[in-house]
Amino acid sequence: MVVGLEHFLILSAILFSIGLYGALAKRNAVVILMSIEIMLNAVNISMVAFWRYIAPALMTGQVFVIFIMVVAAAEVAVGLAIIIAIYRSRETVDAEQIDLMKW
Amino acid sequence: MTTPLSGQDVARQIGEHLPDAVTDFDETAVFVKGEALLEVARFLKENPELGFDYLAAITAVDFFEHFEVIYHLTSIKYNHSIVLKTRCYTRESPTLPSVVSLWRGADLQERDIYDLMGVAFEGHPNLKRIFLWEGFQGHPLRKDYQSAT
Amino acid sequence: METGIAISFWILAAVTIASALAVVLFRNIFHAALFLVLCFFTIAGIFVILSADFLAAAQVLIYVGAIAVLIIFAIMLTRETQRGSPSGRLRLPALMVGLLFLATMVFIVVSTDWQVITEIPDQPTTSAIAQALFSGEEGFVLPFEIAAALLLAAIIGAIVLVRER
Amino acid sequence: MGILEQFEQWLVNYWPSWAAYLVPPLVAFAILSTFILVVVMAFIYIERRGIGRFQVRLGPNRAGPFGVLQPVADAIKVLIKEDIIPAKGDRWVHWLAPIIAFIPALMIFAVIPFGHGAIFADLNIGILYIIAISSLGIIGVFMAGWGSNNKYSLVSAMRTVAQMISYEIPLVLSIIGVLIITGSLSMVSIVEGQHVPFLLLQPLGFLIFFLAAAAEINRTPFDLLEAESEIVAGYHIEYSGMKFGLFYLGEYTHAFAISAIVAILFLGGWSGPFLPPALWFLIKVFSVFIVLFWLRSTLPRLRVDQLMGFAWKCLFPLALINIFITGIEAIIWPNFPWQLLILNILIAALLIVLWSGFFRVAGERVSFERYGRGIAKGLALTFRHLFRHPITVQYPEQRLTPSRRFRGNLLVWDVERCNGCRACARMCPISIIDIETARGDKGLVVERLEIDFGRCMFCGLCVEACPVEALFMSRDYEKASYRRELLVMKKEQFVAAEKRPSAYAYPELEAEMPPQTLLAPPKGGR
Amino acid sequence: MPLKTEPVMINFGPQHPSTHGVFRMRITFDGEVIVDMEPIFGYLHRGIEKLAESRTYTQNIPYTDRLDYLASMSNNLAYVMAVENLAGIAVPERAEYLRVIMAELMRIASHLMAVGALLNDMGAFFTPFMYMFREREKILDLFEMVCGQRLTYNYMRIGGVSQDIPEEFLPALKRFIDEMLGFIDEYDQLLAENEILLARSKGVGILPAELAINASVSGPMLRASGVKWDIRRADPYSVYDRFDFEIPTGKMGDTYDRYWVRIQEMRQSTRVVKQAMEQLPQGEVRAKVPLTLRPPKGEAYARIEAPKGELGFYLVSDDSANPYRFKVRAPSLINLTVLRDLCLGWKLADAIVIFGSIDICLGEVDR
Repeated sequence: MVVGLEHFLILSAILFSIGLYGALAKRNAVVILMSIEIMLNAVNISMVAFWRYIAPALMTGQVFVIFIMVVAAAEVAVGLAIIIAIYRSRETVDAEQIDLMKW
Repeated sequence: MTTPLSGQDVARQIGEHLPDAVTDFDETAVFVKGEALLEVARFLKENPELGFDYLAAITAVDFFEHFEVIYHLTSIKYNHSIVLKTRCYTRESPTLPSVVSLWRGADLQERDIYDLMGVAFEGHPNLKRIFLWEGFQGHPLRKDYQSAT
Repeated sequence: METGIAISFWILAAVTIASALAVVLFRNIFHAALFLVLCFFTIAGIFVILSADFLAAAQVLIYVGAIAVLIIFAIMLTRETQRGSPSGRLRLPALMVGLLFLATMVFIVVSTDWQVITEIPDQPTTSAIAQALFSGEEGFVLPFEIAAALLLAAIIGAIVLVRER
Repeated sequence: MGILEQFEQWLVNYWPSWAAYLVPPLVAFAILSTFILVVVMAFIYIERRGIGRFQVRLGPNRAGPFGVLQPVADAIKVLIKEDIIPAKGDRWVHWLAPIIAFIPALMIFAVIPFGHGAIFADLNIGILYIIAISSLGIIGVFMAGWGSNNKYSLVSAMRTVAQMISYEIPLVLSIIGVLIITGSLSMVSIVEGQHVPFLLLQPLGFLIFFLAAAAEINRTPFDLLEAESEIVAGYHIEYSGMKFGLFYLGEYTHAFAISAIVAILFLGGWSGPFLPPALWFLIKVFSVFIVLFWLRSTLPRLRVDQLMGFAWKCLFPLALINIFITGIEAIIWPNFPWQLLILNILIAALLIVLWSGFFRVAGERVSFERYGRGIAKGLALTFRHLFRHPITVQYPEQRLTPSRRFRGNLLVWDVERCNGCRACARMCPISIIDIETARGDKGLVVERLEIDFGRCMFCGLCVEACPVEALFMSRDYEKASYRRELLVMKKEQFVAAEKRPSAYAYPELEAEMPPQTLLAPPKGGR
Repeated sequence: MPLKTEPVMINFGPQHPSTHGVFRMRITFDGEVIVDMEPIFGYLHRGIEKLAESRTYTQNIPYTDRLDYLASMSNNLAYVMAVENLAGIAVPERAEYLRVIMAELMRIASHLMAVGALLNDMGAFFTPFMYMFREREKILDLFEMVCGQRLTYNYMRIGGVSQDIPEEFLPALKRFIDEMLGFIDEYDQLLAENEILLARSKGVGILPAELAINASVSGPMLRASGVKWDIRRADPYSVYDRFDFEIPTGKMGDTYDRYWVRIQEMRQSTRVVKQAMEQLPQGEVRAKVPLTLRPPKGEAYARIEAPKGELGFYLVSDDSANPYRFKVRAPSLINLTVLRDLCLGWKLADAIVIFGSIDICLGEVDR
């Protein structure tokens, strides 16, 4: 059973949907962030799969993965900062209770 | 040489400021009434020529009919020393004014005397037992102390 | 050689999906975070199968080394572990959206025929990536500088947000 | 063509292809891990003996010849000890933490070249792989701190993680300086690219890497982790038995890994004139480790905030400047001639002097601006102590003769001279001598004599009080027993006991006593 | 919005690697900074003052060894001088010189122990501790040669010393004194300019001079704060007025000064011992004093400069063979009054170092 491009794409689709479910269903903000990380990683897998099977000569696939990693790191840093700031003033990280822009 | 001041002329100097404070004196010590202890101590500390800024030791001795509390004072500036004594005659709960406000060094020493000898010092920031545990009955260094055994 | 890669792919895929599910479904957040670390690690394994070695090392370094530690620090600072991570009223609709998305993606992947190139690119990718990133005309120099600026903004933003006044 | 590939070619024509593909790495892994464990055992042994020598004492020499089996004895002890899991702690996290703390230290060795072809997997991203794996240890520390459900261990886990993260950045940046010169990430090419050891070409890079690596593996002066004077034993307080063994082994394996990396990056790996390459590599690794524990035996510990300040305010900017300078040098002299080392050392010295001006402690500038001369003098002193004769006394085999007036823990009683006057019983501060006398023919005769040596404090007052010189202190000091009543000596035991009186309070006895062995005998004396 | 952290209270229990004996501190932290600190005593209270009241004056001498068990000779010296004041006994010249030699050797040994333990708390992995213990062993050898024991000497008697020194004592002492200055220079080379030691101790736990005097602190702590007060110079007892030695004083009164003062005092003590050795007269070493002495009714207070500070004995006698009241003025206990002021605002690591620099001995604190 040779491993082809479809296997990797289906794997990344499954991971993306798990992340999507987590992001939408969970109330704890930190878990939402974790799920977003899984979605980004799913995209990474598909990018590298495309580079490996479709265009090994052109390195654009890998370069895009590096940029996704940069964005993911920046997003986690700022996201966690916001969560901690909210936690400090509202004593909760429950997504449903944080629903006002100004309090 | 730390010259011990003679009890007599220190008693005379105290007598000028606080007439009825001094009860007795001998060649090295001055006996003072319990109530006037704080004013005498303040006088001895703040007076420019005496300047007793260093409290060397506080001791309590149980003479059955009275407790004697002895303060050894030294002046680091003039390098002379004096012994200040007070007596309290009540036996159940003898109390003396605390000198912690003048010399911080008296803090633990007064707690030590309260714990082992039973002489209370009112005005002391946290007068608690220092060596024995809170629930201990009696004061062991008293001559009439009967240990539990 | 081929079957070796196939076996390791199936193992890694199974572990990745299991740990991703664990991250989503576990109530104890600290365990969820640890499974997230396992998930990142296995994804690095998948990159190795796709013979993108530089990316695998970068993935371990950036995700496991930094982002996972950051998330664990956040968990420690918010001390929400008693109530864990309950799932809100949107449980069912979220599940529906997830499955719908999965179905369409699988259909698309299976139906299109990809012009696949089968031979394995085995020369090291580090120099190739560097070439692609920094070479003159068609390189990604400008996006690289913008990414640097983005990171700087993110760091300063995070510090300002969390600094104790 | 590494040894592994040759082994695979040879194996293919015997076994099926998938076996030939899988077996060599497993065999190599087995050999590698046993080799590592043996070297780690050697490291533990060398450290304990070495620190002993620095402190003018012998160090362990009981287990096996010269104490060589001491690490083995430690391992067995740790294996036997009971494994305690804290009750309310997080069982799985607690159980998993030592494994995650130990595995990365072992995985680093996959890319370390011990000789020409002797490398487990010659990845072309060698050094990047090492940095990625070494950042895994942080997760293990976190899990240990969290899983033990103990206030001290949580505080120390957070401190250690903060320290490891803030020292990882200067670690990585100082490696970039080396990479600019070699141009490739693979370890083998780094070693081959070192015609001049990078220690000389990159002095600042070496210093930063060495200090950051020392902090990464929690060695003094950054050993915040087991700051026993502060937070007792750091995050592995709640660990005992094999789990603590794993942590202990992990610490030394990480130290071995770091010394190996320093040897490869800065001292030229296996290249060396006459000796075989693998031997050169081991010599360099052991010398780096000796410097590591030489530091440990001399320097006190930095406080938490000073530690962080040192990383961010001193190592990080210096690493950036180092990369900047190496970059310029790469443009001007692309092939890095060896004369460059003079320039680099000058720049490094200048930078350290300028940068240490930043350090201000409590309003008074710490004398860093004398560029660490104090630390150097301290190190020189401990080095000189290596050549001094250790003063350890091997007790049971080697016995010191006590002083002539030694007050040993026994009394010598002379029945004839004693006239039963009970002066000694009255003089004893804790009255442990009880004597019963009866009227004998010429005066009192002692019927019963009991001295309780369990309570005696050997003050010697009874010996001084005896008017007829019947009581002596003894010169032996090994009287002990497991039951208190055996310590009470009766009259018959005194009579039967072998008399070895000491000359305490009897100066005339001193003549025939052996002289006391002194730690520093007088000049010309014994 | 401040970060809400409630203060954490940690028990620096009686059983802890760096509390020099059974001493307990209840420290309250806010984050890493100390907010409140309360010392708890009494774990080593044996009631020596009560025991002494039912023993004769000579029988109390072994008990004074157990007060500050790291400086037993100084305890003996202080107690014996108090009894001599009480009973008016003259001590022969040779005994006075021997007492000075023993007291100064004891000061060196106690300071070696103090500085070694302080460095150990700072994290230097036992190396300075081992070097200083090597010198301390030599001093203990000398003491064993003279009085037969290494820790509880019971060497001094009322009216002199228990025995004269053996003839091989002086050459061994001479060798030790000549080497000691070399060893102290070695400690300076190892520690005095060590940047990490400076970073950990300069400016940490500053004790201002007037607070030191007000809190009746004594010994190296007082002199480190710049107060030139040493009883050997201010109120010379026994034959101290015949030797010349300086009194080292610090400038800022921080942990580094306390460390520096102790090192300098070791140098001065070696000078005193050298001079005492040269001027050692011949003669008998003990005045004729009955073993069960009955001093006249009265009271006496004698104080000496013990290694830890001003050690005083206050004795009241009532014509019987046992002291009526036996009070010890323990320098370690009184030096602890300022521990709280020194530690507030610093971190846990500093509190350990400050506590180490105060150098207390629990036997003397809890009596």
